[in-house]
Amino acid sequence: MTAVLEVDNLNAGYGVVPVLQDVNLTVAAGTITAVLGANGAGKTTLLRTITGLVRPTGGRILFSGADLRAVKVEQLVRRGIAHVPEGRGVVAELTVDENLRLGGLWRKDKADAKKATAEVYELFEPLARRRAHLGHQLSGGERQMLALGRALVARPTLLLLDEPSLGLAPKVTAQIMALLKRLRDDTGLTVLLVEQNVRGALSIADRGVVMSLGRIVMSAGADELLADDGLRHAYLGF
Amino acid sequence: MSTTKVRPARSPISRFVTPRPTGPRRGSTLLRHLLWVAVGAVAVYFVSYGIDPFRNYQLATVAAYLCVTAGLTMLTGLNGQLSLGHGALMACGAYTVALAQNEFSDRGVLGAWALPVSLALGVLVAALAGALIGVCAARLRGPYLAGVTLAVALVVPAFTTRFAGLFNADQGLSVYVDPAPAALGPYFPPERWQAWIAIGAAMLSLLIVANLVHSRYGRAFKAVRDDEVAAKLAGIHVARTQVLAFVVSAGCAGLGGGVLAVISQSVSPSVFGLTLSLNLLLAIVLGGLGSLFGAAWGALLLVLLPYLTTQVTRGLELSPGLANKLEGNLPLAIFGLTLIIVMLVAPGGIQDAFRALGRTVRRRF
Amino acid sequence: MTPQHTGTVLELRGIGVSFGGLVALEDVSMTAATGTVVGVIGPNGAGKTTLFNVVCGFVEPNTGDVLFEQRPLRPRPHQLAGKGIARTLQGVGLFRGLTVLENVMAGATHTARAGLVSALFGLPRSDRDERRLRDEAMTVLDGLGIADHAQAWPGTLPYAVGKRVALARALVARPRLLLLDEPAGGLGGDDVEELAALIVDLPNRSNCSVMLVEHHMDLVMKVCDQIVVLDFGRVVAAGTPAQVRDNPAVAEAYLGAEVGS
Amino acid sequence: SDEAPSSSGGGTAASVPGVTDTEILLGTHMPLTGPAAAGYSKIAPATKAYFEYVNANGGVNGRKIKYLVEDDGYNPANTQTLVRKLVLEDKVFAILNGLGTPTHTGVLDFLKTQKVPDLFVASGSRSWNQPEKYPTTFGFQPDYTVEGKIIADFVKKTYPGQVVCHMGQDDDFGRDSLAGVEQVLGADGVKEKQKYVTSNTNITPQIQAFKAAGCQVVISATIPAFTALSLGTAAKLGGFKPQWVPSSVGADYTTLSGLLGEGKVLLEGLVAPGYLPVSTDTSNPWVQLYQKVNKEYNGDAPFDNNIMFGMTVGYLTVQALLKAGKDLTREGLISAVESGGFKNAAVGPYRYSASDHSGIGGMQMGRVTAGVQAAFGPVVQTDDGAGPVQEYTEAPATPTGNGIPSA
Amino acid sequence: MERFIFLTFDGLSRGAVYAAFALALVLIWRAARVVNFAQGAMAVVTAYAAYMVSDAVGSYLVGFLVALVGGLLLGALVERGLMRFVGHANPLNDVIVALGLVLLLTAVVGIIFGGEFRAANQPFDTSAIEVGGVPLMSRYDLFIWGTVATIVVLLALLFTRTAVGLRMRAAAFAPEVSRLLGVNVGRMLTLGWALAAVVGAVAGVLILPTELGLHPHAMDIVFASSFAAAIVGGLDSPVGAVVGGIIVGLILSYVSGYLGAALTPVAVLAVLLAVLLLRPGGIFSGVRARTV
Ligand SMILES: Nc1ncnc2c1ncn2[C@@H]1O[C@H](COP(=O)(O)OP(=O)(O)OP(=O)(O)O)[C@@H](O)[C@H]1O
Ligand SMILES: Nc1ncnc2c1ncn2[C@@H]1O[C@H](COP(=O)(O)OP(=O)(O)OP(=O)(O)O)[C@@H](O)[C@H]1O
Ligand SMILES: CC(C)C[C@H](N)C(=O)O
Ligand SMILES: [Mg+2]
Ligand SMILES: [Mg+2]
Repeated sequence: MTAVLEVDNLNAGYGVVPVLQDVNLTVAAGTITAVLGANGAGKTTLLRTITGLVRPTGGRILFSGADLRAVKVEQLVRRGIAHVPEGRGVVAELTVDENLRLGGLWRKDKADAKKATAEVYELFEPLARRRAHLGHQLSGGERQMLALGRALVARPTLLLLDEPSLGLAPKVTAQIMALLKRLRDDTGLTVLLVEQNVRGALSIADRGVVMSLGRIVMSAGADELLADDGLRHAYLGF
Repeated sequence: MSTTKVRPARSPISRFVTPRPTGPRRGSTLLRHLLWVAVGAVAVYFVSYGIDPFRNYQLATVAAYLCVTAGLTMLTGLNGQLSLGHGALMACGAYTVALAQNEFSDRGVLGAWALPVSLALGVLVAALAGALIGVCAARLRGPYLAGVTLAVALVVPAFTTRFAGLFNADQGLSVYVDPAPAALGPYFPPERWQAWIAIGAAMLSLLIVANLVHSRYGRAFKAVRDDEVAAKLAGIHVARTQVLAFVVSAGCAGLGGGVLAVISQSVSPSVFGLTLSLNLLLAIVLGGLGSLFGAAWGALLLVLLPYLTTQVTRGLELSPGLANKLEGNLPLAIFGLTLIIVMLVAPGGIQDAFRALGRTVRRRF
Repeated sequence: MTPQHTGTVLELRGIGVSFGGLVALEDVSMTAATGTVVGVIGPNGAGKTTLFNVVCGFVEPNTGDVLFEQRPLRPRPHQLAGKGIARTLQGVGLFRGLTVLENVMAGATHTARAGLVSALFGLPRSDRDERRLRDEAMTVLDGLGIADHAQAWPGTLPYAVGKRVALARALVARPRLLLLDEPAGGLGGDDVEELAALIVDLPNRSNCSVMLVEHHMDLVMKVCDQIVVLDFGRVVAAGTPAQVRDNPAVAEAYLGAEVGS
Repeated sequence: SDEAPSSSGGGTAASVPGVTDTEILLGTHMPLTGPAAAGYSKIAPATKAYFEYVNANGGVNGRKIKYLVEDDGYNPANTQTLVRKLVLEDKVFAILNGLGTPTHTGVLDFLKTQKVPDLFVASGSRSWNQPEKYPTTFGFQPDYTVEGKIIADFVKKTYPGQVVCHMGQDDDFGRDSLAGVEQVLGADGVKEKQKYVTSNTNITPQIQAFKAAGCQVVISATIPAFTALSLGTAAKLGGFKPQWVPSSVGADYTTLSGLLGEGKVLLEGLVAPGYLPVSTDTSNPWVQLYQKVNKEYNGDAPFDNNIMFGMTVGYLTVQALLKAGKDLTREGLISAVESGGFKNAAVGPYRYSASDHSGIGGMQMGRVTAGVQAAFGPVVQTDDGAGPVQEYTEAPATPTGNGIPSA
Repeated sequence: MERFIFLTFDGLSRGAVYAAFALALVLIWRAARVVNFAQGAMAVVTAYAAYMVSDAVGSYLVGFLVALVGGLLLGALVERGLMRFVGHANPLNDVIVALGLVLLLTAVVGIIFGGEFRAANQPFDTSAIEVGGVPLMSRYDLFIWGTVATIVVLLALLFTRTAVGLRMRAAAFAPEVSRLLGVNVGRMLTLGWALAAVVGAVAGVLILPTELGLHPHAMDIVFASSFAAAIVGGLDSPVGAVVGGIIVGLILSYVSGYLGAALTPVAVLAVLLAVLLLRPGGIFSGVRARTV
């Protein structure tokens, strides 16, 4: 398997406060990697640095061999990277429909974008009932669905998800995990999944990496992590 | 509330006001602030002796503006309410003082008490007007509040023209002011006396605003600015808090307007037009929004910047043809350019820039 | 200490809410017994937050009544704290321009005694009041184990600490009913455990009943005495955690097939 | 720090503020920028140019005049600061020709306390003529009431029996003008009275009211922009063409035709009074002199009535300074002005005396014919009270040799 | 009655003027979430350019085109060269910089062209067409209304039907998320400023002949009235701008006609309060935002 994403000695922070310290990470194509760790470990910062929302202070990020630091944020989606940020970023003043359209705007294949939208409505049936509602009218979970659906409309090859299960009903969380698994298996989608729902994430992930205080302290196969009680206790606390 | 970590309900102003710790401190708030005021007053007292009458007049003007910017920075910086109409509130204070002073002098009942009474009346009238506007403002946000207060800024001439018998329309009124007390000696420059009056008022205004900011009301102001929903849940009456902020800052504006009337011995509507209101806003933002030191910088800037730009261009030797074009316009262009540059270089205002500088210096050494 | 009420702390009768054409709540009735933890669960968009909003007065119901401690309640958000009801918001919802300590002090605004005049002139009365509020706030922060952060700005806090500060701000008002909207959202495993311990303790320690909206099933099942299940704005099930878990309708609409456990 | 009075009128020549052996420092406040600057911004440069001309020819009693012009943007707040700066910091000898009623009103009390001569205020308000209250302040142009009376007298004689109406700016300008007009025509001599404010450029409702009232003559106390707007608006309303008689403030042909562009044909037949020769009357010796000075010392700015105004103020000032003598003091200057008897470009008499601080008291009507504004008829004079409007018969003055007054 | 009809039509033609300029304010608000206090000064700059060119060439149309192109360039320039570097998260800094720009532009115009009024050209007869002896609207007024209607339709199409419109709105509301979705936020802002400046420039060229003429401060008063119009209608709604323009135009005309011109500012304030106290987001504001 080839590496889609390679993170080399990445350093980043906010102002003078360093957060990420020498982070190394390789994500193979067509796999799901779960990024785990306590609150404040730097998971969100890692994803934001990968997509250029936070400027790295050192290190490299390679996507399919190309250095991402030279790529503008708005070009990422054209290269196949979608990022569902923490806090979702639903455009509150646009309708559900417009939010979804936004996801497919960059695409040449309008017909497929339409089709993808239809699929999202099928998947997240509450959204279908609220097409004309504005983003801010939605419930917390509905917004999460919308953000996820919007990323799917973009049909990415690499999907960065920041706590997608936050605020979602268990049933929907399960559906999403299943969907990610299916997309990986059927379309070769690569996923970098930040989750607090450790068991849910590891149940579909190929690999798990654990972050602590801005460093990656552990990286192992998901099965291994789940199976090895010692590792689990030490790093994941259960 | 839904689970978004980004919350739209808060005033956008809260995003850029640099917070400073203002938790309750030991000792008495009043004594601590009085100490500050006393130090400031004594310093200015000596300064007023060291400078010539025109500088004293400038000092008095700075102080008059400071009365206003102190209240405005609390309203806009700490409570998140934008006002483009504080010039009109100053007019309330100024006209009240003018009418009261002239009335006192017509009846020959002037004394040391007269001026304070007039100023107090001015504060009262402005605060009442502020209450009226504040009640409306509490329902409005962002540009809608800006629009309404802008309309407020524009009504002053209409009132003075409509009730020309009282306010004498565009021409305005002259204001009777007692000369400096004889005890100060026959050659005591009136400008120095005016500076004292103005400084006294500014100190009072600062004292009140500082006290308020450090009380639970100040906390409520910021809470309302940051998150109205959370503020309500914390037991804060949002609308009442906003009206209170408006009233207090209007009172400060009334005081500033009254002082301005006293030191210029005249009032007329175009003094208090939109330009003044915009200048006040400019002052608090350039000075550093939400901080009383920023308000002081702003007041200083309001007086010094136009003065300096004119002085800078004064020295140029130009041919008459060119001079005719540049005179007046060049200082304005420089003034505009300065605003832009300061905003780009120090987006948090002067006070913030100094604070950042201080931090850097401290870190270095 | 507030008198111990026996019976119900909160009762909702036939609450109905609609937004335009959308029915968010329909004929919702439920009671929360004093000294208990009541969970409200249901699919996304079922109306849980809306239900809280009705109790808090952010949303006016089209039908139905709210009774707090057996008396009719016409809720107005800013009066709740004074009446003995507190609520945390989902997310964090702290005042970013106030320190942690001030955030918590703000929560006790309704207990302040000093008036405007003493504030304007910085009179000792106001200072005393402030010191009392600060002491109370510090006590609560201490109780939650985050007193170290008292002088910090909310923006610099780890997420879990922020959520605790929000909880402290609610608790400092000494509520008799606490509404928690997804308090575990975004928290890691350890933090959820601690939260659970805290919630279970609230009725005994602080004489405070709790209503809880949460999608974190482990937490819900662990801490709730009673659970109400909403779906499409209607109550579809109610009972003890065990009863609810075994209810096939709930499993179908809400829980689905649990992943990974 | 010095405990001496910040300024005083008395003392020896050496201690007179703004006066040295080689220089006399004068200051003014003018709108050089802002909405009110149109036209007025040309006045001070013209005065300055005339002073330069005088300086180049030896100055006044060997002293050169330095003229500090401060831009107040027609904002009284600025005026108050700038005049204090001129007096307290620059220590000018006198304030000259400060422009505008609301602006200058705000500094009267200050100038009085400081005993600074406040000469030839550029506005027709009657406030400048209060010798007991403001002993150092003097007006210049005929006040708006005088002008109103003169216009009304002309209208009464020239258009008998016609329906007369009045358009006035909603301040002292319009109010005093109307008072003068009604003084002559009687309170019911004016059929329709309308007001405008400069902050509202839609005056169609007012003009339509004139039309509906059947006005045949409209006397207007309007600034140039609103004179032009009135004429233009009237023309749009179904060819409503009354005889317009605007105040001299708003009747400069050069300014008006610039405002109207292609619509300047509307100015044909416009009648308005003036207190100075018309700037386009190149046969007038004053115009010739001022054009020469304008060319040499004012960058050859487009010559109009504002320049005439500025130069005349300069000329009058030099006359007054000369009259005050070599030992220049502030009191001396004030007595010099009060002693009166000035004759220059002004068509009517200066009325200065110890009890009268108003300025020029006479005016002559002018008419636009074939695109040229020219004076006609007699010079008439009156006062701002109930006095009659009479002919002024003294012969017009001409400039002396090189155009610099001599003592 | 005749007076009332006259004042109504007068108000409508003034309303068109305010509507035209309010549209520019709405556009920039939708595109960048700022109230552009420099809009008036920018329109003055383009109007001077148009005036110079049309005077030199002798064609109104060419001048009009110059205003269009000039607006496009000036708007883009102001965004690229200035506004971009102002912290956009901060509405007040935008306001201050815009005020600085107003001073700068006005002064520069004053230096280059002087402070005198100049007549502004107009393509049509401005004499009012009379019906039954009452002068109603001029052909020029109709021309303004036609232009305003065209702009409204184009704007509505832009925002609701086109991808660019959607991108512009998204970029304004949520810049970061928009970038993640492939929207070039910087370009959208430039475009928004450029388009707004074009609308402002057109409005300026249309308005000036009905005002006192060309002058560095020619748009000051128009700005205030148009801002009022825009917020009465709701800053987010182009249709609102037009309705707001009509309301403000009518009120000003009635008040001038019946109560006296001096009272018009009071009337504007009264209208603002009357409307905004009932609908704090303007007449055409959307659904109240859900805050909890
Ligand atoms: N904008 C910011 N400015 C300053 N510090 C920040 C900022 N955002 C995050 N931090 C700090 O950086 C550190 C890492 O934060 P990050 O959000 O990446 O953690 P995380 O692992 O995603 O945590 P969580 O599980 O709570 O989302 C934390 O200590 C946080 O306080
Ligand atoms: N102000 C509003 N305007 C329009 N619709 C609203 C409003 N508030 C809530 N809704 C709708 O009502 C329904 C219930 O919303 P609510 O927020 O109560 O759901 P919830 O049960 O809390 O969901 P979640 O678990 O996702 O937070 C949702 O479909 C939502 O879109
Ligand atoms: C002649 C002008 C200076 C008059 C001016 N309108 C004023 O009275 O203020
Ligand atoms: Mg995170
Ligand atoms: Mg919810």
